[in-house]
Amino acid sequence: MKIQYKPKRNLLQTILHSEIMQGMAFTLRMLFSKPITRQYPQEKPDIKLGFRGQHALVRDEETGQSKCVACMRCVTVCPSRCIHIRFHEDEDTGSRVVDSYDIEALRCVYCGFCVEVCPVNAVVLTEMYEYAAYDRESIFFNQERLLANWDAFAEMKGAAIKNYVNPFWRPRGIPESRLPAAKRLDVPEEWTIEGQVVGNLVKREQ
Amino acid sequence: MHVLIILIEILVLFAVIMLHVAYATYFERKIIGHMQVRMGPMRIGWHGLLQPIADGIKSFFKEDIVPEQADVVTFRAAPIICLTAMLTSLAVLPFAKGWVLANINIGLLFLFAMSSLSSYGVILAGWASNSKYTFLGGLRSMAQVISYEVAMGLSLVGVMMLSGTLNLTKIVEVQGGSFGGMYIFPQIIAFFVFFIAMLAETNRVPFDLPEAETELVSGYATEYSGMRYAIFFMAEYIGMMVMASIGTICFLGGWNGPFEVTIFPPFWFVVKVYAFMFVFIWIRATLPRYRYDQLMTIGWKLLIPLALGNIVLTGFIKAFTG
Amino acid sequence: MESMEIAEKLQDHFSEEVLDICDFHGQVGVVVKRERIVDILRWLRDSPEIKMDHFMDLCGVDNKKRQGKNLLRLEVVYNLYSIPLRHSIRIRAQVPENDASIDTSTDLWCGASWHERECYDLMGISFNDHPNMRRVLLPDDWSGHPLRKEYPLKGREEWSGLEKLKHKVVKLQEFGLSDGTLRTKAERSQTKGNEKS
Amino acid sequence: MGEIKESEIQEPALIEIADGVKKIPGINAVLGPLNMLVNWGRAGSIWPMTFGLACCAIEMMDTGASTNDLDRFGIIFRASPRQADLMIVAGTLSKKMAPLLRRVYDQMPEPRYVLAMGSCACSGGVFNSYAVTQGVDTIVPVDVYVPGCPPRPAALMQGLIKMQEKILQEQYRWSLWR
Amino acid sequence: MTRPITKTVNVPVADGDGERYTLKMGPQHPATHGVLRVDLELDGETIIKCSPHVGYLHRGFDKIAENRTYAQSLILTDRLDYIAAMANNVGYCVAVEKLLGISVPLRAKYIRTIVCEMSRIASHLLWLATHALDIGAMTVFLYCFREREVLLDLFEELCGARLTFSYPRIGGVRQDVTKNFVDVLQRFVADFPMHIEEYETLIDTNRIWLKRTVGIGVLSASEALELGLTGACLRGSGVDYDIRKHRPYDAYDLVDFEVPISDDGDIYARYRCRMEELHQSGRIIQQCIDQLPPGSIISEDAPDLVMPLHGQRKVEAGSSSYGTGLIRLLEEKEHFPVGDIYVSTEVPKGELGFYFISDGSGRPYRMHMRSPSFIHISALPALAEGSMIADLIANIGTLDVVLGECDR
Repeated sequence: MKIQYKPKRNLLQTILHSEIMQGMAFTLRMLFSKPITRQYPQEKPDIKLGFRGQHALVRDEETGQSKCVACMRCVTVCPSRCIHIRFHEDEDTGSRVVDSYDIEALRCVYCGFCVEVCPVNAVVLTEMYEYAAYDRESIFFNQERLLANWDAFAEMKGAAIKNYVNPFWRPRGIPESRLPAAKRLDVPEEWTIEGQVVGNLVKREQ
Repeated sequence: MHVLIILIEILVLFAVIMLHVAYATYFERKIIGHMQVRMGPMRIGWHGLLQPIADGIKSFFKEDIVPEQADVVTFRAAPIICLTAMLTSLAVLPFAKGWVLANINIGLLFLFAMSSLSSYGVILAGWASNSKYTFLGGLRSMAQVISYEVAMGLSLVGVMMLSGTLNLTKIVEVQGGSFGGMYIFPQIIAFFVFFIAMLAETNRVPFDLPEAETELVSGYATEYSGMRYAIFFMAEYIGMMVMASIGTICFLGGWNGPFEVTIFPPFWFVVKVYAFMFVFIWIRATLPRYRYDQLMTIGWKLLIPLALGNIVLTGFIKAFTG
Repeated sequence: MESMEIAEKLQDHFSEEVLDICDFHGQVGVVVKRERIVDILRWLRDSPEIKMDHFMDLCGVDNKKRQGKNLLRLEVVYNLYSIPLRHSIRIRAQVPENDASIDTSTDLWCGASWHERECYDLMGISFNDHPNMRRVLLPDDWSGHPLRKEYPLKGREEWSGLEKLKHKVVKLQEFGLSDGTLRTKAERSQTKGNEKS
Repeated sequence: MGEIKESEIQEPALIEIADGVKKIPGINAVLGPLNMLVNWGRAGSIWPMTFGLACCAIEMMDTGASTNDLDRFGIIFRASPRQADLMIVAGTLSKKMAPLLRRVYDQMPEPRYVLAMGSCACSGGVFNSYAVTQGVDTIVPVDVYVPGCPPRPAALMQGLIKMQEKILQEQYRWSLWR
Repeated sequence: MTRPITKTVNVPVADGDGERYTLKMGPQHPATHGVLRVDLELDGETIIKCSPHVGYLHRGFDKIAENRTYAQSLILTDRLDYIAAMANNVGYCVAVEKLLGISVPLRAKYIRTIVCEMSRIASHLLWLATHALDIGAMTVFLYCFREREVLLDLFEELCGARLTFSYPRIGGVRQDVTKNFVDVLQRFVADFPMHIEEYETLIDTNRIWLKRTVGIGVLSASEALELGLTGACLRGSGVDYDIRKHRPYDAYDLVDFEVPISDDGDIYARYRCRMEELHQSGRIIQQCIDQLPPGSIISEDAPDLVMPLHGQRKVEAGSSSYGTGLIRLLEEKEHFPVGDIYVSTEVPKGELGFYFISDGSGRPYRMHMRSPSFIHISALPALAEGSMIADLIANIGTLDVVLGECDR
C-alpha cells in the first residue's frame, strides 16, 4: 500500500498559519479538559489481579508456618538465581525440613516462574510494590521477612484473602490434569476452558 | 530626598518584578501541565503555590561550581551582565501614566540597547564555560540575536513613524484610550514581524535553539549550577516580560483599557503583558523547533523584507494622509 | 526456488569450496571453506535467479564443544534472504583456530560492517580488509573474547578501566558528603545478600 | 556557610559539644528554622538528571508523563548534571558505562543524591555476567534503593517520597560544602 | 570537576581547510535514546563525520543464554527491546518452537498476534513521543504516553507486569484473555484513530514539522537494502519487505492487513509509514478479537518450565543453590533435535532474528540475536553526514533505535 500524503497547503493557509492555529486550538482545548493525573500518595493506582510484586511465603493457617516442602523447583527455575533454600531431611519421617529460605529481592526479575512452578503455592508474588529502602539489606528477604510480607498483604486485602487467587498461582487455560493438586484452585468462570472469551465471528458459526 | 524616593521606587519595582518572575515560572508549569492533561506542581504548598520559593531556596543553597578550565572572571560575570541589563531596561517602561522610573525620550532605543547587552551575557557565558555545548549555544544565540534585532527594530520603525516619538509614554498616549487607536490595526504586518522576532529574541519555542535541550543539553547554561543558573533563568523571564511590555506599549495601547481601574492604574498593562506571556507558553506547548539555518532564513528572507515593506507602506500612508 | 536447489547450484559452481550441505526443519545450511567466501556471497547476491539482496544476519560460532564432520574450531554463519524471490540460504564458513580470520563482506553489503565488528569483538574472528576492525560492544582495552567457549560467564579478570574506577571511588570517598551506601570491596564481602549467588 | 565561620572567630562564647566541635550557645534557635527551611526547599524541588540506561528509563519517563506527573512533586528533569540534585540510575549499569556514570556524578553539585531504580541498578539483577557491574553502589553512594524489574511508576514515586523524607531529616548539610 | 563528555578540544581549532572540531554527544545526552554515543566532526554546525559508538548497555545476552535453559532465556528477551517486550517474547518463542518442532494451538496464535500488535502500537507511540520531543514538540510526548498507559494497564491485567511481560511460553501463552481485557481493548482500538488524529493535528501538516522532516535523511531503496535496514525504515524507502507477509508466523496469514510503503525515503516518509502502521495494527487486533477461537492456549507437548522436557528429578538433601541434578540432566544430549535454525519476526523496530544452534542438550549451544537497532545505528553516518546537528537528532529519532536491543 502506498502512503497517501495530505494535500499541500495553499497560499491563504500559509498566510493564516491555519495548521498552526489548529494545533493551538487543540492545546487550548486540552487546557480546559480534566487532567488524567493520579495524585499518587493519596490516590493509589489500582493494581490488577496478578500483579507480580513483592515476594511472600504463604503462611499456612493451620501450622502458622510456610507451606514450602523444599522441592527446589523454584530454585531450579529461577532465571536470575536469586532464591536460596537450605534444607535437611528429617530422619524419622524422611520428609524435608526447610532450614532457610532466602530471596535476594534486588536480583529478582519478577518473572513469576517460581510462583508458577511451586506445587504447593508456597512462594507467591503479592500485589505490594511499595518497599523502597535506604539500604540493600532491608530488601533481602529471609523466611521471617517473607512470612511477614504475606501477613502485610493479607492485612491489605482483608477478608478477600480467603478467596484470593492470583492468576499466576493457577495457570489459566492449562488443563486440570497437568496441574499439581494444590494448584487446582477454584477460579472464576472465565478462566476455565468452557468459560473463555471467544470472538463474535466464531460464536455466530456455532 | 529625591534620590531616596527613587531608590525606594527601584526597590519596590525590583521586588515586584522578582515575585512576578518567580510566579511566571509557576504559571508556565501549571499552564503547560494542564495543556498536557496533567497538573503541574501540586504538593509544595496549596496547589504547589510555594513551588517557586522552594526552587529559589534550593538554588541558593546549592554548590556553585566553576569549571577548572573556565575563564573564571567572565564565567562569574556573565549571568550578572544578563540580569543587570534586563533589570535596567525595566526603568523606562511606563506601567501606567506617570508610573515610570526614567521617562526618557529615547526609551525605545534604550530598550533595544539593553536587550542586545543582555545577549552579551549569553555569549560570554557560552565562551567562558569552555565547553562545546555552551559554545555552540553561545554562537547560536549571537547569530539569532543579531539577525532578529534587525527585524525587530525595523518592525517598530512603523510605530515610531506613526507616533513620531521614541518616548514610550508618548507612544501610549498617541494611541489614545480607544480600542481602534491601537497600533496593532494599522501596523498588523509590523506586529506579525515583531511577534516572531520577540519569540526569537527571548529564546522561546519555536526558536529556542541556544538552549535546545535535546540538541545542546542546556545550551549556554550547561555549565552553570545553583544560583548562577537561577540568575540566567530569571534574566530570561524578565526578558520575556520586557518584550511583552514593548509589545503592549507599541501595539496594544499600554495601560489604556475599556474602563479605568482607579485603585490600580497599571491593571490593563499587567493584563496585556500576561496575555502575551500566556501566548508564549501556549506556543511552547504546541510547536516543534526550527533548525538553525531555517531560523536564519526566516529572519533574513522573510521578516526583514516584510518589515522594510511595512516601513515603505507606512511612509506612503503617512505621506498621503498627512 | 527451494533452498535445497540453491545449495545444489552453489555446489555445482563452487565444488571445491562446498564441504557439506545440511538440512534442518527446511532450512538449508551450506558448509564452505573460508578462502573464497566473498566470491560465493557475490555469486549469491548477483546471479539473477538467486538474487540474495537482503543480508539478514552474520554471526560467529565456537565449535569447541560441538561434534560434526568438516567443522573447524570457529565458524562464521551468514544468513541471506531474497526479498523479491522470497527464499533464503545459510552459509557456514569454517575458520581455523590458529588463523582466526576471514575476508570481509562489507564490499558487498555495507550493513555487514557492524555484524563483523561484533563477531570480532565477541568471538575473536577478524575480518581481512574491514575498514574499521575494532571492538564495538566492549571497551577497546578488554581482554579476551567472551563468546568463546572457554571464557567463563562472569569473566576472568576485572577490566582495567573498572579497576581504575574503583580506586578512584575509594579515593574520592572522603571528599563526598553523601551518607548513602557505597560498597567497596571489603564491605561487600561482609554483607550476606551478595556473596551467595 | 557564613554563620558558622563567623561563629568560629568569636572564641570566648563557644561551648564544646563534642571533640573539636564548638558552637555558640543558642545558635540552634537561629539555625534550626533555617535548617528546616533549606531542607524544605531541597525536598520540594528535586531536579533529577535524565540518566536513563535501560528498561527502567521507560518507566521513569512514564512516571514523568501525564498519568503520574512528577511535576506535582516539583520534580523536573534536567539534562545537564550541573543543574541536577538527584541522579536516578534507571537501568543496567554495564562496566563500559561505569566510569561515565561516576564522571557525571562528579559533575553534579552538592548536595547530590542517588536513587538506584530497579534490580539491575541495585544489584546487577539477572545479568550476572562479564559485562555488568553488580550494583551501582560500588560506583556511587546510593541513598534510596527502589526494587522492581522495572518498578512501576508508583514505586518510583514512593522511592522519591522516601528521598524527600531523608532530605527533610538532614542536619545542617547545607553548611558543610566548601 | 570539568565536564568530561565535552572535553577533548576546548575551542574550535583550525586544521588547515576550515574550522573543524569534534563534539562527543552522549552517552548521557537527552536525545540519544539511552546510552548511544556519537562522535561528531563538525564544521560550524555541519556534520563532516559521524561515528556512533555503542556497547554502553552490553550485558552479554548471548553468553547468559548459553547458560540458561530455553524457558529461562525467555526473560532475557523482555529486556532486549523493552519498549515492545511482547513482540520479542513472541519472536523468541516462535524460534524455539520451530527448533523443537512444537505446534501451537490456534487460540494461542491469535492471542499472540493480538499482544504483538498491541506492543507494536505501544512501541510506535513511544517512538512518536520521543521523536516529536527531539524535534521540540513536547506536548505530543505526553499525549502519546496517555494512550500508552492504557495499553500498559491492559498488559498488566493480562500478565501482571507493565513492561517486562514474560507472557508467551514455548508452545503457547501463559494465561487466557479475560472478558474485561477484550472489552477494554476493543474500546481502545475503536477510539485509537481519533487519538492518532490528535497527534496529527499537532505535527502532521505543521510547517515546522515539515521543514524538519521532509527531504532530511533521504535513503534510496538500494541504499537502505545495502545498509541492512528493516522495518519501517526500509519500507519508507520503498522496499516491500514485511516478515508478517513474507514468512507469516502466528495468525498473520489469517488476518487481512496492508503494509504501508513510501518511495520518498526521508524522515517524513518513515513517519507516515509508522503512523499508517498504527492504523493497520488496530485493524489486525480487531480482526483477531472477532476471530478468536475457543480451545487450549498452550500446546500439550510444550516443555516444562523447570525441566527441559517432561520428567522427574531428585535433588540431593542439603543442596542449597542451583540444583546439580538439573545440570546433569541438561548436559545429557538426547532431548532435543540437533541442528541450527534462524527464525525472524517482524518486531516494531524491524526484523528481529534468532539464530539457535542446538547440540541436543537442554540449553542452546549458541544463541545469536539479529537486532534491528544494532544495524540501524550503524546506518546513522549514512543518514547524518553532511547535515546539521539538529538533523542528527531527527535522524536518530527516525531510526527508532533502542539501545537495549542494540547492545544486548
